[in-house]
Amino acid sequence: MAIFTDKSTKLLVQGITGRDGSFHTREMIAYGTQVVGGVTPGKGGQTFDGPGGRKVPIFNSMDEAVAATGANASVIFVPPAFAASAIMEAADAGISLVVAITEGVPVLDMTRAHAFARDRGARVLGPNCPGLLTVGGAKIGILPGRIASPGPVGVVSRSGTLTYEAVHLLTRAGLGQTTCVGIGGDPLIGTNFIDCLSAFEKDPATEAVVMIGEIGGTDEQQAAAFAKSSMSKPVVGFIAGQTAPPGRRMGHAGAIISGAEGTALEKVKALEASGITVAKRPADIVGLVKAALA
Amino acid sequence: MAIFTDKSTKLLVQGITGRDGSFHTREMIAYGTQVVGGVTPGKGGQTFDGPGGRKVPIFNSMDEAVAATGANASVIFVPPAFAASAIMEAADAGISLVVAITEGVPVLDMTRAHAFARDRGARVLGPNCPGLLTVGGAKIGILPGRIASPGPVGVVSRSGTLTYEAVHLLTRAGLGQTTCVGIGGDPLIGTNFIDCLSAFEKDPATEAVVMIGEIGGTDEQQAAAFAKSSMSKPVVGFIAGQTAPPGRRMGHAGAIISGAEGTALEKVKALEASGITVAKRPADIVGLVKAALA
Amino acid sequence: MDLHEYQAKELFRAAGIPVPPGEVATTPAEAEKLAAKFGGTVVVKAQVHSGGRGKAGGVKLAKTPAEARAHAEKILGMEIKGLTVRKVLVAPGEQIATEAYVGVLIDRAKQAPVFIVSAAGGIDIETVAKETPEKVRKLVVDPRYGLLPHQAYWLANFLYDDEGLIKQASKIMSQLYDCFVSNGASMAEINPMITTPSGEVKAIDAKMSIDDNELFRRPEVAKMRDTEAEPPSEALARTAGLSFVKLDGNVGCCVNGAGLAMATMDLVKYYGGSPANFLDIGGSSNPDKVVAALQIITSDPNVKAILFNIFGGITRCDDVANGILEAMKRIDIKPPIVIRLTGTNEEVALEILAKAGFFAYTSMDEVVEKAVQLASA
Amino acid sequence: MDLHEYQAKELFRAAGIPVPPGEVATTPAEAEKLAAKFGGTVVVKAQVHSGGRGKAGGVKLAKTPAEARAHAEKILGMEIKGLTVRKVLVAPGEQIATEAYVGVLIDRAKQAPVFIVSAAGGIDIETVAKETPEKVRKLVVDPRYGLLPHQAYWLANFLYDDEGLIKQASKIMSQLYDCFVSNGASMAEINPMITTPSGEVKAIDAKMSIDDNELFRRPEVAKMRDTEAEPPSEALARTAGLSFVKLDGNVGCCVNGAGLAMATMDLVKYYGGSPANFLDIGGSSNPDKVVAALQIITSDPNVKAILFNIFGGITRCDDVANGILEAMKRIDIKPPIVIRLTGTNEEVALEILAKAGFFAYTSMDEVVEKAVQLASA
Repeated sequence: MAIFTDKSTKLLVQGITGRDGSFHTREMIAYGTQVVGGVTPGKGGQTFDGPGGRKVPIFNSMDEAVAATGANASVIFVPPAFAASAIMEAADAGISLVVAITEGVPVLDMTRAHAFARDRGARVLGPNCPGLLTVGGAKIGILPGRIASPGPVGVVSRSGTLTYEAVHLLTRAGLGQTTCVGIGGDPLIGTNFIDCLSAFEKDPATEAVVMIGEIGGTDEQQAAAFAKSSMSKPVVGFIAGQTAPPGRRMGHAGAIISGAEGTALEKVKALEASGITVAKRPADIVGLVKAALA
Repeated sequence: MAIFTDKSTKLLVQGITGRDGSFHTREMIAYGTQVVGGVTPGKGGQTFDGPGGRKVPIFNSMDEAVAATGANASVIFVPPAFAASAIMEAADAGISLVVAITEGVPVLDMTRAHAFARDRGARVLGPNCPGLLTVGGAKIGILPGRIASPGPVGVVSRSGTLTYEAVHLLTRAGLGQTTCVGIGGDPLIGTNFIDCLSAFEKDPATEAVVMIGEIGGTDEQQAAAFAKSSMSKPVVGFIAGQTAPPGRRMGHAGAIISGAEGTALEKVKALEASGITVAKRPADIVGLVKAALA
Repeated sequence: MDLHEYQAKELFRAAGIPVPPGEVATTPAEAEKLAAKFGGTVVVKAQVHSGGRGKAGGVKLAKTPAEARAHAEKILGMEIKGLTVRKVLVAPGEQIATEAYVGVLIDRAKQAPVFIVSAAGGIDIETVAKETPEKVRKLVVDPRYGLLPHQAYWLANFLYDDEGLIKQASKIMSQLYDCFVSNGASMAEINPMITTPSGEVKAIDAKMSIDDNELFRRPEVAKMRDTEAEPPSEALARTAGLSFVKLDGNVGCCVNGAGLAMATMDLVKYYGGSPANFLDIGGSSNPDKVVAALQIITSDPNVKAILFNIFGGITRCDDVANGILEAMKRIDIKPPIVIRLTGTNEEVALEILAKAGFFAYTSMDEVVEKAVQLASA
Repeated sequence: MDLHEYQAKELFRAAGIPVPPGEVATTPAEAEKLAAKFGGTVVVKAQVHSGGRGKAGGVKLAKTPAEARAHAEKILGMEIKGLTVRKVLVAPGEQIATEAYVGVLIDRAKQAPVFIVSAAGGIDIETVAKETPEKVRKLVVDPRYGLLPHQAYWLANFLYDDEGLIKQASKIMSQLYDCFVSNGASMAEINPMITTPSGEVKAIDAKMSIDDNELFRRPEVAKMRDTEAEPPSEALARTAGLSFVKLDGNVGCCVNGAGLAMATMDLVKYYGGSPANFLDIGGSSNPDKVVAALQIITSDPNVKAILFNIFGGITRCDDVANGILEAMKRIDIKPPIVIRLTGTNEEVALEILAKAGFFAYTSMDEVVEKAVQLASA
């Protein structure tokens, strides 16, 4: 079991013929993900060569691709100028999970795209996220599959490589994962901590959750309140950015401390006040998860 | 009993200080409608003098008016340029029934206003409609109260004065009414025949329904199909515009035959095919209703 | 308000839609001059608010300026579906590889603009939609978002396989939608939208109707109204704030309310007569409107009897009565007038009319029957 | 990207918002000339990307051109919160009856623009919102509809009682929203929005930030970037496509991924050190980026040790290793470098580094501890 995806997930790749799109399509197929098609306007009718001689049909539009393949998920690798439009196209075509990897999508574009996806009942993950990895099931996005191993821990994070770090540490310590989700570093993301915590709570295979936050916004605080009120499973936290100065954007568009609430200190306080144990450094996550599972 | 409104309906008048607004506010109060306030920007704090020394408070905005009065319905008499905005303001303020009397509202304005009202869960009646009259309860709009009398007939119509004619004939024949609704002559109206038929079907006091249609669109056809599939109560129909030439707008913006489907003949056929008896002239409505109630 | 082809093309051009050049001529000499200016083959097209111009002989190709002049000579003054041609559009002939249809109008049920496209262009879309629905693609535009890029692509992709053509057509879809919305249109059509042998997509015909209710906020579009293209009686009615449609019967009708006006016309027919017009004096009961209404009705020589059917609500019966008497003073009304008044201030009205020697009915059936009798007498 | 007050005012004016005149001077002489041109009392305002200019002495009234010159003399070159003032805005003094605050920014939770207005203008809105929330009115704008007229009125009505002022302010709200959206802003503020004794509403200060992700489609706004207003290292980083923030520690950090970069800085502190910077080389592993990163880090004289922390995913460890070696050739790097590489192509990378005499760690804790040791040695 896992959250949002499983072996039956049928995936389309929007921007399959681009540099990143083609590279990661091969990686996803190699991991075992059912990539049923790709979309690149003007290349409809062509075929994408996957690993092991696998042929993936290419379509001009999501509408055609969904009609032909019965896909229920898509992953977006198109350039920032077209990413919001690609999200809306996917939602309009009836896709229920849209994973937007693209970084640098204008925020105002996303105000409309998120509203549109909500209107159409589609879940968006991201944008500017590494995607999600259901261990032994489907890999949607760019999380490196080899660092994960099956087990009882759910991982949710606003970061990419910091997630790899945490998953790597867990795996090395023999603590496997159900699903690892990178929710993305943008200010406006489609799926937040609470959505993931709620899904992990419902997932019978998940026994503990690692939640990796960072400075900016108040999502972690709200997630902490949710964990306290609505979760029976233990949550272990980590917050990056203790040393980040206020008012400066730390890489991620969403990682900026504006006002007192967005600091790492405030977030750690909120997590601890809700009964979540917080790791002081990434390496401490392992011990805290072990303790939680004991 | 009646549909959409009753004695407990608390009404606000948008555009209460205008020529039509003030005249009809007096008429509505005289009929017994609970007019709890009016809105005219810039006249907040003033008072409108109703009949019998009744004082109606005026507010600058719907938000303030609803907060102060607990109103749940509004009627709109503002000029066409501002009518769509007034509908959205009412829906945004939490009003659940918005009756738009204004004629000449741009259709593209209404595409947005209807979408907004749907998003907010508000029912719009009109625009370009005479409103509705719950006999012995509330009069919202401009239907002349004195032509109606209490009884078992529900009346729904796209027309104004033709509705008066029908109600007048019914009353003179001793056939009283529950609620008389003018849904309006515009191409995009918020409440259609089906909404009203469905409400009359559920209203225990209504025993038969008179439905007065006209050329243009296919609302009558859809209503006929609905009556056949989902109504137990008898419906008597009348369709105006047998002699209307195609392609010409007959007064109402919505009364234009474009294509074969919008003709009176097609509509009469559809009604009769669904088991609705159709009056050849307004005066025949009375006999058909009597027969239906017998 | 319907626009002429050349006017719709102006709005299309302003929206960025590729429309070939073309200018309007009102005389054969002007047409010749334009043909010479453009050079090569030109097309001379009647500018009237009507479809089927081609079939009626209103669209002709000319290989020389002299031929253009000759065509213009024939077309100017021609009647097409009852409308007199007063202007022709002269435009260079285009090389056509394919023809498609693109239209936007308001979908009443969806309460939103709807696109209709078909690769079967240049022909009647209603017929195509009915007989071969698979040749038509429809898209309802969510007014909260406008036409989204993927939707424009989806429409264009139905028309063409070539990516270059699809991209051009997608852009035209977006431009047409913007043009539709920004001009307050109720209909906008490119028929045909052509591709040229060299791979360009162009709009070579244009049709547009503007929502009358939008004109107050768009004076520059309102100016495009061609009052010469409508019957004088309808222009007069519009100015007076009346809804009026001329018909070919002999019973003049003056009613308040559109539904009641139609029902009155129908009742005229029911009693064996034939209505001369649709006329709604509207909700206001300004006596001047009644005077204007009678002027318009009596200007139709076919009218043999005039029938008033007023159900007073906002309209006050006494105002209508006064208006009738006022009109009697100001204009010489030949046909007999029969009057039905009921509702607001009915008693006062009846008294006013009685003093002037008029009998007023209170039943619609009675007054219509009487009017039909008088007209056929 | 933050705009200067005078730039934000340009965009406001283009949107129709009433902004009093005002021009920029870069020298005291220019300031004097402008003061003479405007006549009467003028205000001389430092143009820096910082709040609290008034308190820092960066805003002064001048009654004469000579006084304006004297103020400009003091303000130009002044440091405000670490930023050097290179321009002043000279504008006529305004008669002020009342001051209000109007701002639009993006609400992360609602995923939409949000208006915040307060009649307590000219002061810090965050303080007002926290301490006296009843003095603040907020409105989340539904991006599907934009700011609706009744909403603009509702905001304006919170600020004023007079209908004339409310109407002007409503219009300004709509214009500000359009300005915000059409320029791809993430924040736009009028603080204060004043009323004059004669009943006019005006924006006398303006603040705006543009979403960096919007700049590619708005070259005219992108041109407004004041590269002089940012530290040279950050300008260089931006050109190289790196995310970089200068800090005041001595451990230079080069990391891939923003979260990991922050966690690395935090770990430096955990081990008793102090990070010299935030630096994310991003997902791509172009060796040139690594070279640029090392150039930027080594240009900081405080840096005593340089730490690489790379978790290869899209980033290939061998590319990073090659980049480091390439940089060693091209630049003279004084501080010691410690490297942690793991993930994609780790083995190849370790071999490359080993050949060049480098030891590479695979644990983040080890490498950070080592770097802190080296820096404090």
